[in-house]
Amino acid sequence: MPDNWGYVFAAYGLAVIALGAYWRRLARRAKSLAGPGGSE
Amino acid sequence: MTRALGWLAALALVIGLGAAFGYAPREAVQGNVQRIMYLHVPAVLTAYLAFALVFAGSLGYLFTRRLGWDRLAVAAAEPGVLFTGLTIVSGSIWGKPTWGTWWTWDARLTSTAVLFLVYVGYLLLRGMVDEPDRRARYAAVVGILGAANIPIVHFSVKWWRALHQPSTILGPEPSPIAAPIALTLLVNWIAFTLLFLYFLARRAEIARLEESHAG
Amino acid sequence: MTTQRKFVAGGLVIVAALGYLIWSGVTQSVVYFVTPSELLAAPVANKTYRLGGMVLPGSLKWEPKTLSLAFTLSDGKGQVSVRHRGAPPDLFAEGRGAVVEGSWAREGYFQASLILAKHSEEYKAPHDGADPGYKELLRTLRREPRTDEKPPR
Amino acid sequence: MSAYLRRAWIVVWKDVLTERRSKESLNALLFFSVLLLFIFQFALGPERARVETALPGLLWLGFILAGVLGLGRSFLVEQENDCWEGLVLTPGDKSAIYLGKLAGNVLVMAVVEAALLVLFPVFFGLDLTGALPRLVVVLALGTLGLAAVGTLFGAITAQVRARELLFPVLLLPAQVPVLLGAVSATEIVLAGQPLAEAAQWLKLLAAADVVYLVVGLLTFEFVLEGA
Repeated sequence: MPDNWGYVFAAYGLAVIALGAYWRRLARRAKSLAGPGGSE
Repeated sequence: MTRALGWLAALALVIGLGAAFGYAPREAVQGNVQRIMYLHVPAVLTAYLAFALVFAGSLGYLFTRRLGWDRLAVAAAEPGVLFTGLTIVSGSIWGKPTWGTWWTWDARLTSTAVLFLVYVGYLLLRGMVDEPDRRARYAAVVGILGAANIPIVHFSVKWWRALHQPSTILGPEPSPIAAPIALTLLVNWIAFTLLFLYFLARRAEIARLEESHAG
Repeated sequence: MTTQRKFVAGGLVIVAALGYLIWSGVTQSVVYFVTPSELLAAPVANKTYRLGGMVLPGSLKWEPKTLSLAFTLSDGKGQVSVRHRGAPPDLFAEGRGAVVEGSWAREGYFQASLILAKHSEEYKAPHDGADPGYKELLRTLRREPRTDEKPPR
Repeated sequence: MSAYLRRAWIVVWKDVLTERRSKESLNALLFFSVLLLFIFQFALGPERARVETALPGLLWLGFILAGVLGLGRSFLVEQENDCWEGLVLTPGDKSAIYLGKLAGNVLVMAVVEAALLVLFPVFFGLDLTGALPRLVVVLALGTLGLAAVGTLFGAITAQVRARELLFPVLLLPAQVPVLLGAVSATEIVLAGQPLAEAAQWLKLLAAADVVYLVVGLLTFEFVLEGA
């Protein structure tokens, strides 16, 4: 049975990217709303 | 409070990741590729939790007309869609080397895909309405129909992929699963749930700020 | 009627309808693939089947140059020879379970268009990993209504 | 006839009268169905066997596409004719309006389906007469489910931006069970088998109809509130 580490890292890598992107999106939206003179 | 939750989630994720790669053994049949399970299964469980909260928020809003319920619904729906997407992608990556295909119209895969599409539609609808009360009402109606639809979708796809043939029904029994693997799953499940709760709190806070800016 | 009462009444109707659906689904016996002996009992040429069984040890022939794969699926009672073009998935091996989608050719073999390796829902640490007998294997294959096993929860 | 049903009936009657005078929706829908037949024919080619295997799917594809156009319009008409306020101000239980609109939509769908069922055999050289009575049962159950959700979502999307896009995006995923059930049952019926063979699918469709109808009746008043 080959190990297929490539698949494992691809799966975890994509998950880290997706979760990180969502986290950053939330942080940016919160900042733009809470900051002084927050637009919207 | 939210900040503490965030750090707790981060800590749990690090432990979970360590367990998935350091503690859990190499699976006997599948080899190391089975480690995708520690991402795949917690993600789907978290998504189910999220959609249950969307349903609760939708019902709560229609009963009380308090926007707090609507904030719960949207704050759960966004990460819910994210985790469903992760489930599908990680499952696909797991499926390729083990089953030999990225995607197959299997009952469970199909119903997860439908779930994803329903809640993407839910979020799209929310994006098209600006007034908070009207948005909350429409979204709640779609959220309730979506939730009531889940069992129907489940059975329709299950029967769709079945071949009719009389056969002996074998009763379900607990699947044998090695203790270290089960424990690693549990740790990762807790970590994902914490992360989801952190996202939920952040997103609900953003929704609250948006309403106070608009109003 | 107040909104609350209406929702409770409506909710009960919905639960009843879904309950009926679940109940009628449980009483219905469905399988997700036919076994070799079932197929051999009444094969219909060119009809699409899903066929599941164990890859008979010693039957697997794989020619990487022409991408042609041939093997025999067995359920202990019947044996069906299967042909396929393309590389097999990693988990596909002799003595393991597999489900193939395809059709019964008139010439007496099964032409597969898709091969799905099945893994049982057991997740084992390496030391207790004895290969399950094929009876055990067929049992795990058949028990769960998922054609290609997703991991257990 | 109770007041509730009378109010539902008034909505149906109003829509039928409007449609009879203007004929704007139905004519276009019928023409659209004919166009669909052309497209199916071009897509599949002249081979009879291919058409026959694909027929259950094609029929429902036609119904669904016509439904997406027709159902999406049903509340838009009110919006365009400034009748929305009138509906909102109607006294009494708003679900009567839903029921009326639903009945009207089922009627429109039935006309389109009848047209397709006449045109399909003509264009593709098929004979459906033997299966017709059983087919009607499947059609009735499937159409009710499609229209129940379509009416509810149509009322929602009539008042939002990008409605033409949003309506199918919301409706189609929700209709996966109806589509699967209806296509599978139609397949069984067209193969000449009795309805009992399709019992499981008919049960699924019936349960879906009940659930959609109840959700629609319960939640419609929240959709119809002042926009």
